[in-house]
Amino acid sequence: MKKLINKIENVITEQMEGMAAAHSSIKINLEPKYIYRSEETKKGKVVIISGGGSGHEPMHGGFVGLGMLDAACPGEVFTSPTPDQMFECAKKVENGGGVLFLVKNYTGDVMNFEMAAEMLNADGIKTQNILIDDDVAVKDSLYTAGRRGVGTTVIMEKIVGAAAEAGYDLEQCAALAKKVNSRGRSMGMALTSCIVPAAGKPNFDIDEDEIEIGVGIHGEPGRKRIPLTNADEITTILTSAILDDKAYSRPLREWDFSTNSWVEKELTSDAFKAGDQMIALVNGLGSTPVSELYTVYRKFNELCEAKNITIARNLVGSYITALDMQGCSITLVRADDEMIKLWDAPVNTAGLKM
Amino acid sequence: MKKLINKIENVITEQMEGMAAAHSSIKINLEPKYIYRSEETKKGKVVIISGGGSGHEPMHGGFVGLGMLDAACPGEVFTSPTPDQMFECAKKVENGGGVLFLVKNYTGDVMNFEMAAEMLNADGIKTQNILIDDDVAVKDSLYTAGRRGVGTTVIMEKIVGAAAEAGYDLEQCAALAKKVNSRGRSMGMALTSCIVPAAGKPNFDIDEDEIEIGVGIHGEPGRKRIPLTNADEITTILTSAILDDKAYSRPLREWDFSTNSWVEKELTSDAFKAGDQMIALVNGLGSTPVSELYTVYRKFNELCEAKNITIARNLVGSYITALDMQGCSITLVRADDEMIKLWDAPVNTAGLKM
Amino acid sequence: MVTIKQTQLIEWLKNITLVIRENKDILTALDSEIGDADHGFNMERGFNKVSEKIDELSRSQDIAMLMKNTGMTLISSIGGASGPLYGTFFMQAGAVLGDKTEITLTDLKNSIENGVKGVKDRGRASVGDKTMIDVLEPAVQSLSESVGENLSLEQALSNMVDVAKNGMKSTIDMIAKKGRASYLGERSIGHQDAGATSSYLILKALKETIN
Amino acid sequence: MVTIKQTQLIEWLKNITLVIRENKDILTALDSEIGDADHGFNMERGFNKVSEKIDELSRSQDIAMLMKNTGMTLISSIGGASGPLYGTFFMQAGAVLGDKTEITLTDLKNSIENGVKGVKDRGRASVGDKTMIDVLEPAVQSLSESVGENLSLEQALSNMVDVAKNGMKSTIDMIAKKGRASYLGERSIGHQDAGATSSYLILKALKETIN
Ligand SMILES: Nc1ncnc2c1ncn2[C@@H]1O[C@H](COP(=O)(O)OP(=O)(O)O)[C@@H](O)[C@H]1O
Ligand SMILES: Nc1ncnc2c1ncn2[C@@H]1O[C@H](COP(=O)(O)OP(=O)(O)O)[C@@H](O)[C@H]1O
Ligand SMILES: [Mg+2]
Ligand SMILES: [Mg+2]
Ligand SMILES: [Mg+2]
Ligand SMILES: [Mg+2]
Repeated sequence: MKKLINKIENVITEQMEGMAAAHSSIKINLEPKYIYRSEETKKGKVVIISGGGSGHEPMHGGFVGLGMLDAACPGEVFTSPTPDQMFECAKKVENGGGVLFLVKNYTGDVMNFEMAAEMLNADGIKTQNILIDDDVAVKDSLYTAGRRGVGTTVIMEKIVGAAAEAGYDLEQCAALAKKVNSRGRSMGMALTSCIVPAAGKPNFDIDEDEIEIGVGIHGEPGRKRIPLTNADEITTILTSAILDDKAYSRPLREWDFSTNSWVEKELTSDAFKAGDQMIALVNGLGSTPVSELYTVYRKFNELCEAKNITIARNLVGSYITALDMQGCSITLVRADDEMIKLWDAPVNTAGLKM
Repeated sequence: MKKLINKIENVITEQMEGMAAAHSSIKINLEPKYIYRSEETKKGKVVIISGGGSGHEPMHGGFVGLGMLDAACPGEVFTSPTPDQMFECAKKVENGGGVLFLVKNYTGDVMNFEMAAEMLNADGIKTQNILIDDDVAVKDSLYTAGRRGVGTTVIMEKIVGAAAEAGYDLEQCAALAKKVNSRGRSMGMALTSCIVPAAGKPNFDIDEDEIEIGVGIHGEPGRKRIPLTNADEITTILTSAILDDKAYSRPLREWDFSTNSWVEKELTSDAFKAGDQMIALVNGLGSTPVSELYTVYRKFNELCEAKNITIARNLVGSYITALDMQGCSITLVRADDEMIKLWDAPVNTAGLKM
Repeated sequence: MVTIKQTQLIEWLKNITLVIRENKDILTALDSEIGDADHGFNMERGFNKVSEKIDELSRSQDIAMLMKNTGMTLISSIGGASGPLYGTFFMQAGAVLGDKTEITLTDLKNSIENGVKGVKDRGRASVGDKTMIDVLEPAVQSLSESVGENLSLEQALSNMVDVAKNGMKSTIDMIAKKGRASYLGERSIGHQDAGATSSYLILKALKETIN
Repeated sequence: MVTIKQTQLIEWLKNITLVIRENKDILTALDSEIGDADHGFNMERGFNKVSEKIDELSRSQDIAMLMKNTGMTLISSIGGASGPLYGTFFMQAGAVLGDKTEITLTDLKNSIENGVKGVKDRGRASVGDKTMIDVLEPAVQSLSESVGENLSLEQALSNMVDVAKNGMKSTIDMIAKKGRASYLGERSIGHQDAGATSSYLILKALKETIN
């Protein structure tokens, strides 16, 4: 394993310290670990907090700052943070407007964030959880833990962050976040495995002439292994998986403030269709040069145009990664005018500026 | 070789097409190849053009836009572009204020850009060339082709781009660029080799327990090979090489408009010392996750502070790369108030926004 | 022996730590095949914390508090899926013990039963989903039967561990329906579940501490 | 044979293309050891362009124009260090030939001498720097001697290629002082220079076309 790290047990702490040293706009807390904005926000502002396992940088810590997140809780590598991390973090930054947790749909993240929300609501701090489950590689939620949360997370953090900055209240922020989730779809592939520092070796073995299609962001193998092929074919596989995905319904849990308990609400994602306008992300998984992502973007854009789907806004770069995995993912979020306007609002974070 | 590419001979073209599709702020020309700003600039503005071999993305094409470059000429992978590329490109974007070529000091780049400058000056378009030679891994210019141009290039493009935007004339821009070069120092290391697409295999073999110290950005081996060590030690080696580098003088060619010929001017870089304030770049070489760069930044910042050297501004990310090489480089440019002010000026390019 | 004393349960916690450390690499390797290669580290981190705090935990006034404090320690130190699940297990296992400082086989069965119920409420997994439930649920079943048949504590624990082992092995042939492994669909077949394995180790440590 | 006809020089250019294609991988491999692994591709790209344009080049009114057009084609298609250097070589090699359509040994010597002077002016390298100059300069030297000794064109070319080959081999033991290989310092010892190798191939193609 070749990495720019020191002792394995200090990896996350030292990365956080480096971030804080580099960016005066953020501060860090180490016991428990969280990253938060240096400047206080307006009284009554909803605070938007995300978090999850480390290894996906710049997400989430890199998205803390004006117009995006108020704080982020990094767990160990690929391991959800703990409820007390989220609890302490929320107590530190909450500002009278309540707390919105943006949670990627993984068993661990969901459970830990639910516990945190329970603790905060019990403590009198209004807290809602919004799940992101946008990965079309996972086919259904009956026979799986449901779709994983991947690229839509970045777009949600930007849009909902801008909304909170603009004065949306907790309910409005939550409704907006659900809307973004219901309109987002992603699909990823890997050329290589990543190496978890503590493990010291690749999560899976893969030959020079094979690739994994339908991977997530935790170094897990994907839905299937196929022979290595060129960028255009890979892009076509990913794009088709997204554009051909049918309407998708699933129950998602949210906090019911009237009964003080979790309730399941059905959420439906309509299929994409001609005429849709999109916010798109062509994302590198950590070790993919940006030049290769542009090769992907070229074909992706062509395929969308051919279906009369317009990419109104885009990001091309490594925003939600899996350590040093080589590969890419594509995300499309169907946008309306409100979302576009919030997308265009100023954002100034370590990992995303506009 | 695993890369998101199609036919080898189309790699650069398709990346350019992807960039143009993703960013309405730039346009591309394919015969010959160059990337330029979509919006016309103010009459009389000096145009800042850079270029070099491809494989260093986002540099240079990603830095075309408001507050930075007016155009960039990409060559084949790791191969300087040709004089007629620069000539056509300059003819397309020049706007009455003359042309400044920012040229990394490699034999090929220097010769090709010199030819282009000769052609343009002969054609009545005032053109000056500024070299960047900041890599302290190369010890002297008597026994070598001189120091290579690496990380200082990014900082120069930002600062001189801002100056041109602010109305500096050609002579002022050239003087400023020389100042930036004389104040810049870099040092890099590699964990792995990169793979040039056309070659299809790593440039050099390196074991799992070895690293290269003093590499450039073309997949060439470095000054020496040492056993793999941790991030803090690597950072210390790189930082010390920069901070301990003595004053350095060398003759650099520039165009003499009175005699219409090249002249050699001696340029001296003073050693860095306590009390200096810096613009710093901690740069990934293409396949290094940003999280690891923060681990490097942490130690680097600590070492600078210990020597009473202040990092006033910084960039942490992959800005000047060597395809899919794993590794990093560090750049320090001693800044004065003028440089800081220009650094803080707005910039809006695909690869750098502030 | 007809009861388990609080001090023996403290020994159990210490033994879990040891057995997790010993099997850390195996747990991680299992998780790397169909998960994200962290289960060994997660469990070790949690139980290292438990053993760091063992003096403090030992001062718990009764078994209920001991279990609850252990659960909270796990929740605040593990993260991931196993943190809330094992944390809930211990918290809920304690919740039915009142202020007891030693427990009978029936108490133990009630305790573990309630712990497993907590895990199922949190994780909503059933037997056959290829998770720790495939070990925990049959274990509870076995304890119930032992209570019904009036078996000795020793025999009950021994039966429980046999059943747990079978449960663990049974996960090999399953398609995962919960947790990360579920993303792999059919590709999850042929691999033993990591969490089922750690659950087996925890139950086995109980038997070995008591018997 | 006492003169070289323009058509023979056109044949030479075609033969260079062939020999470069054949040796592309060798040139790239040499450049990968102490450079950036592109010399083979660079040379191939340049001479592919020359061969694409060979009809147009063939219509050049005299050898000077043929050489100049070839040089410009190389400059605008190669890039890197070898583009301007070989481009300049051909342009300057043509510059001293007036409107000749066939040339003697003396003309050839003058032409190559001026070409090499151009390369040295551009690249400022000397013999011993581990570059193409270590082939080109001795080759000019050899041609001069052949002219002085009144040798036949055939003999002169043959001697020139022998000397060029030695020059190429001599680069193996040198420390590079110019080009990318110079960054490696002592580590450049033991590797043959890529540009010296392509220069040798170009001169050898001349001999083989004429003799
Ligand atoms: N919903 C669930 N219910 C019960 N057990 C589960 C559930 N999801 C996952 N698990 C168990 O958790 C184990 C994984 O734990 P761990 O690797 O520590 O967490 P993560 O999956 O977050 O990386 C799985 O092997 C499985 O036994
Ligand atoms: N200053 C110079 N003068 C003469 N020849 C040079 C000089 N610098 C480099 N060369 C030659 O150019 C060759 C490299 O060419 P090439 O690989 O095509 O370009 P680059 O070095 O730009 O990648 C070297 O092997 C060397 O022979
Ligand atoms: Mg995990
Ligand atoms: Mg080159
Ligand atoms: Mg796991
Ligand atoms: Mg080369």
